[in-house]
Amino acid sequence: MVKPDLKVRIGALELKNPVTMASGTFGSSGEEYKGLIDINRLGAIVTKSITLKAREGNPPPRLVETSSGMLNSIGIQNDGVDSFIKDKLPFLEKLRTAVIVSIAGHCVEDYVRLAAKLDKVKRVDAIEINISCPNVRGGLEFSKEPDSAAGVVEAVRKSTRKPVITKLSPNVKDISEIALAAQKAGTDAVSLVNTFTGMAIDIDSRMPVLGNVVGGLSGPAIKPIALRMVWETSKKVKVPIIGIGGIMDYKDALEFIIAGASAVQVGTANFVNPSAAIEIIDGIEKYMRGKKIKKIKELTGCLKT
Amino acid sequence: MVKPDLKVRIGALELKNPVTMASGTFGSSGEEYKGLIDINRLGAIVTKSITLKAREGNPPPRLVETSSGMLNSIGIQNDGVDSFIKDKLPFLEKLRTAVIVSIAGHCVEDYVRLAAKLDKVKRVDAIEINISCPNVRGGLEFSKEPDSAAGVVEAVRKSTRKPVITKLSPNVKDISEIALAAQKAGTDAVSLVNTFTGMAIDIDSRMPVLGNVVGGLSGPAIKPIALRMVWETSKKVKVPIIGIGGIMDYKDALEFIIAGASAVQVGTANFVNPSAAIEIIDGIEKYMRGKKIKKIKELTGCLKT
Amino acid sequence: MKQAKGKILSNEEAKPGYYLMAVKCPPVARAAKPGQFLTVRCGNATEPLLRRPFGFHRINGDAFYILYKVLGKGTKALSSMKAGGAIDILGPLGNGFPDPKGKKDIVIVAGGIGVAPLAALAEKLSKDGKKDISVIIGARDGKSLLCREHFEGLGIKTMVATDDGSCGKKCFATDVLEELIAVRRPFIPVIYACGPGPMIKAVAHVAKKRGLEAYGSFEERIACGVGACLGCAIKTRSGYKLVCKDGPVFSLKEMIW
Amino acid sequence: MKQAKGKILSNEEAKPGYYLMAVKCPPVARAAKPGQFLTVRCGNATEPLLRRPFGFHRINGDAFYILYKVLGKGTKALSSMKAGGAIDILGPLGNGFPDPKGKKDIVIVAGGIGVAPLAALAEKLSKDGKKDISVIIGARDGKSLLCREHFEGLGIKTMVATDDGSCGKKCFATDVLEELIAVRRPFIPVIYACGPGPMIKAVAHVAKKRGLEAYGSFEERIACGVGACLGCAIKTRSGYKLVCKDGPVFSLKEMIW
Ligand SMILES: Cc1cc2nc3c(=O)[nH]c(=O)nc-3n(C[C@H](O)[C@H](O)[C@H](O)COP(=O)(O)OP(=O)(O)OC[C@H]3O[C@@H](n4cnc5c(N)ncnc54)[C@H](O)[C@@H]3O)c2cc1C
Ligand SMILES: Cc1cc2nc3c(=O)[nH]c(=O)nc-3n(C[C@H](O)[C@H](O)[C@H](O)COP(=O)(O)OP(=O)(O)OC[C@H]3O[C@@H](n4cnc5c(N)ncnc54)[C@H](O)[C@@H]3O)c2cc1C
Ligand SMILES: Cc1cc2nc3c(=O)[nH]c(=O)nc-3n(C[C@H](O)[C@H](O)[C@H](O)COP(=O)(O)O)c2cc1C
Ligand SMILES: Cc1cc2nc3c(=O)[nH]c(=O)nc-3n(C[C@H](O)[C@H](O)[C@H](O)COP(=O)(O)O)c2cc1C
Ligand code: FES
Ligand code: FES
Repeated sequence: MVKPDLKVRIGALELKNPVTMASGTFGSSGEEYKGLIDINRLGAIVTKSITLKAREGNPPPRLVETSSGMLNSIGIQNDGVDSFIKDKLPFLEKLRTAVIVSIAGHCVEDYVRLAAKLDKVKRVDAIEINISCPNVRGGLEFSKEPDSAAGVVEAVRKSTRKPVITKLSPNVKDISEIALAAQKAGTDAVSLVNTFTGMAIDIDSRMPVLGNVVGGLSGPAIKPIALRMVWETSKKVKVPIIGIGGIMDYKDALEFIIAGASAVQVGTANFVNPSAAIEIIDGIEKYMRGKKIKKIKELTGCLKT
Repeated sequence: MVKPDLKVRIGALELKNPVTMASGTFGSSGEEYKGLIDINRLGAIVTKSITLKAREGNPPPRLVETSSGMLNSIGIQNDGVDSFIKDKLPFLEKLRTAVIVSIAGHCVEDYVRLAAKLDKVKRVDAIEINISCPNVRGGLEFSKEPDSAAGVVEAVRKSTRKPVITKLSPNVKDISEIALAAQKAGTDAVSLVNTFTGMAIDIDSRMPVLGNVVGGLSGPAIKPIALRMVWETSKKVKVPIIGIGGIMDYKDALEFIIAGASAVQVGTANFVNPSAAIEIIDGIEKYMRGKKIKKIKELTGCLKT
Repeated sequence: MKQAKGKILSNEEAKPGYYLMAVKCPPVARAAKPGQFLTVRCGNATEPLLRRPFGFHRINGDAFYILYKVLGKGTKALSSMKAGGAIDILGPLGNGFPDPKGKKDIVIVAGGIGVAPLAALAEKLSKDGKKDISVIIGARDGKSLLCREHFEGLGIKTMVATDDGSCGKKCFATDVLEELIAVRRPFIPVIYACGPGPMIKAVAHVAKKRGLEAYGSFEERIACGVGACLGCAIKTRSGYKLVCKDGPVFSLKEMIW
Repeated sequence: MKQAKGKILSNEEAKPGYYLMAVKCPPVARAAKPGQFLTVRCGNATEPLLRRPFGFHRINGDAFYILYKVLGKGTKALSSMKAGGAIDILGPLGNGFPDPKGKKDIVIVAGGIGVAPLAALAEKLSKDGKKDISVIIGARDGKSLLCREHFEGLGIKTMVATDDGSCGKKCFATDVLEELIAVRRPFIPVIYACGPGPMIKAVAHVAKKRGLEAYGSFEERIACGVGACLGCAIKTRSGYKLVCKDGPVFSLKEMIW
């Protein structure tokens, strides 16, 4: 049988396969993983969210493990967009995979200026709007209401010709509503989900374990909820969906694709097993061969209910 | 040191300790666990949600295990309130623990009639309003908006003199908003959380694993989110909070209490280890002795942030 | 029904992919009947979370055996447990195989790992000397054929059917059943079956055609195991029944396919 | 830095609650320097989820040792792994202990399990014969005292302090340090420390008072281990640094208490 076709489209952007790295879990350029995996095999990488000015991030501890999951409260530590362009681009230039840059801000104006700056950078293939980070005041709020979400998307849409992906928060009543609003506002795709706001308490000190009190829950624990959200959203929107949440192996990835995702992002799994994403690509290809599926597109949204 | 005082108050109702059994996880009367544990040691039991008319429930499979959690789509299978009163009361009469009866309906009128019928039953110590079951159409919707939630609570409040506990859904943007509305509407306490709507897919058949497509996620996987919701709600409402979500041992229970819960409900843990609730009671008492805490009330909401 | 700590007496691979575990646990073993089941906790992490259900494969005195197929994480964890260790047991659960009453002739039809609980049944029935028992075992191939020696050791005539003919006849267990019933007349046996859905369905079909009394042991996902969660519902002519409480053994007449 | 399958050569309890594991893993062992660390996957379930970090306790050729304290689920799972089995290793990670350069005198201060990475350091430093090395080990009691024989085997003078005086002096390791510095003049050693926070803080205090060069190995919760998640931030005079990438060894002057 001929090699299965894993190519997928996210708006104008074509990825060699649907497996990409989730923002904040693969470094600010992926350079940290250089020696560990062949980054060029990935469909794309999404870089750590950047802001206009540098952010030092939240006080430690920033991590705590929970049952089949983890809480993080990094707080979008980053050196700001200008240093990103200066320091990270040289490495990104060398990669032969799509580069999606994640941006975060406190107000619409922040997003606009970030998008405008990145619009001029050739190596940036697409922009992911992080309006859903539970670890910074402001950020999360945008994705809580259809209007505020649409506001950011519309403004960013106007300030760049690059494909725009809107990343949604699961901490809402109906995520498909927000996705629909983002679509109306002109996003080329939606990615879901970001982390669930959670917390952990040390019963001896009677204090929160995280320096920031609350953090974002990620990992296998959230997969069933994230998968349901992708499925619900896929019934409402036409734009491509990038599925995220607890994807650890090719089976998890396929569940998201069958539920309606065109591509997936691998996050926490990178910490557990740096080779996870590569193994997922191989696993999907093997599955397609076994089932004689020629194009991955045939699988997207093929769930029989 | 004298025996620590574990007594807690839920409105007019006093419980001998804060450890209670969650609706749907301890049978429709607890009789199934008769031979296994000493039910009379529990603070209370919450019976399986009952409806006006019998419901046969959802098609199988109704269960699937997920990472540190499980999905269920029982669909409130029950024989209806009249059979409940006829068949289950004899056993409940014999118990020396508080009996909280959970009710579910499709419209406000259902809840009103259920509450009115139960109001006449002496053995019923309190009523828990389940407006948050993801497995029946209608049910979940009430807890999605402050107004609809308040509507049910108000109506039930008018139809019974028994303590009323409102059980909230976590599938919302801001659960403390709903809790506040329920408080305004006259609920004596709020219990949170019910299950998170989730799903699982069989990648070979490309069909949902559950007969009902989606189900409710419970177990340790959801604990960090449930704990955060209890903490957020405790900052907003004055009525007692009953913490629920992935409580497997006394440490988990104490995290909820420190976050602001006056009592807790043990659900999925009953399946994993039928003795869990009893071990939790013993564990809390041991912790209090070790820390020289006289009254459990001192612990509720003592989180230092 | 009790939750008790059992002591693992042995835990060895019986056939590739199949393990036999002996557990000493008086309160459970003493009360167990063939066809009933137990649940075990496969480790004490939250993963795997739920207890796993297994039939009583052999029951003797203070101890019992389970025969299990290594499928996923739970059975994998179970297979790595060492003799001498402790294990958390809940049981006996559900109802056993109903007594054949006066009936003299018994046919036991086992498919794959479905043979596990039927071994205990055969052992019990063969004790009262008056029964005429035939066992039909179906398996993928000779390598995965289970318990033949056990039945023959009980002096029970045992017929084998394998998918690839590598052992016994190359056909389905139910083909052997049809034949057996066809040749022996008058022959009005009680049939007990456990195995894959399609096999039990075929047995039900044969039983219906011949008007024979037949029982099968069924599976559903189990959470509580005691009838409390209503999670193991299975469709029957009289509505949903619970595999863990009303079953796992049901009269085949009752079932809907 | 590589992710590689290692082979467990041995895994035994060194002292009650402490295990010593030898792993053959050429790509990691060959590149490892004292003070660096590795992460291991404690099983392949999703629980425990994250890899667990451990320092290189001894490095020789294709193999290395880790010495670990059984604390929670990860180390518990690790302690049950058998020799001959495979284990998923990621390393070497972080930076090792900086070279003392020209300095001749070395003092190593270890508290509890903190002795683990310092053993590798002592072994390396003692190889170049020109160093004068003193080791101070602090422990709860004699039973939980680790590695004394190891250091003495290297011909290093080893002083012991225990909380209960059941072995060596009844005081803190840092009291021994103060004394040592007080009696030996002129004495301008480089100090390397690893242990509980309060101990390292006390070492930093002594070093500051005497104007001595001192390094400590620090801990934070680790997720990626490679500097990608920014989860292991620790406060220093020059802002947040990453324990996994900038550390785990830091100059004590740099730290904020
Ligand atoms: C009443 C009853 C008696 C059984 N007796 C035996 C026996 O004697 N020997 C034997 O080998 N097997 C028996 N089984 C099946 C056995 O319980 C499953 O194979 C086992 O639970 C699989 O667990 P796992 O973690 O290895 O597989 P998983 O990875 O959890 O799942 C593999 C498959 O096993 C099934 N399964 C998983 N969890 C459960 C559960 N809690 N309840 C039921 N099925 C489940 C599902 O179909 C799942 O797809 C019995 C099942 C039931 C309901
Ligand atoms: C750079 C570094 C080197 C280390 N070297 C050693 C060593 O040589 N020998 C040794 O015994 N221990 C060492 N540790 C500590 C060791 O990693 C923890 O004791 C271990 O991870 C506990 O895991 P657990 O599952 O048994 O405990 P858990 O039940 O997970 O947690 C128990 C406690 O261990 C700590 N811990 C848990 N997970 C992590 C993690 N991912 N990273 C850091 N701390 C964690 C937390 O404080 C937690 O409260 C080192 C830690 C770091 C950061
Ligand atoms: C340590 C950490 C840092 C993260 N940082 C970001 C971030 O900067 N921007 C963002 O959009 N998402 C961030 N995320 C969320 C992930 O991109 C992803 O949405 C989430 O972890 C769920 O996927 P997973 O379960 O596969 O990890 C972060 C997640 C983790 C664990
Ligand atoms: C099998 C099952 C059935 C349930 N049925 C009900 C129900 O009838 N009414 C209700 O209010 N909650 C029901 N729940 C939700 C639980 O009461 C509880 O809110 C939820 O499981 C979270 O707690 P846990 O993580 O401790 O299980 C059910 C949960 C499970 C697992
Ligand atoms: S498994 Fe809970 S009712 Fe059968
Ligand atoms: S653990 Fe990820 S940056 Fe250090």
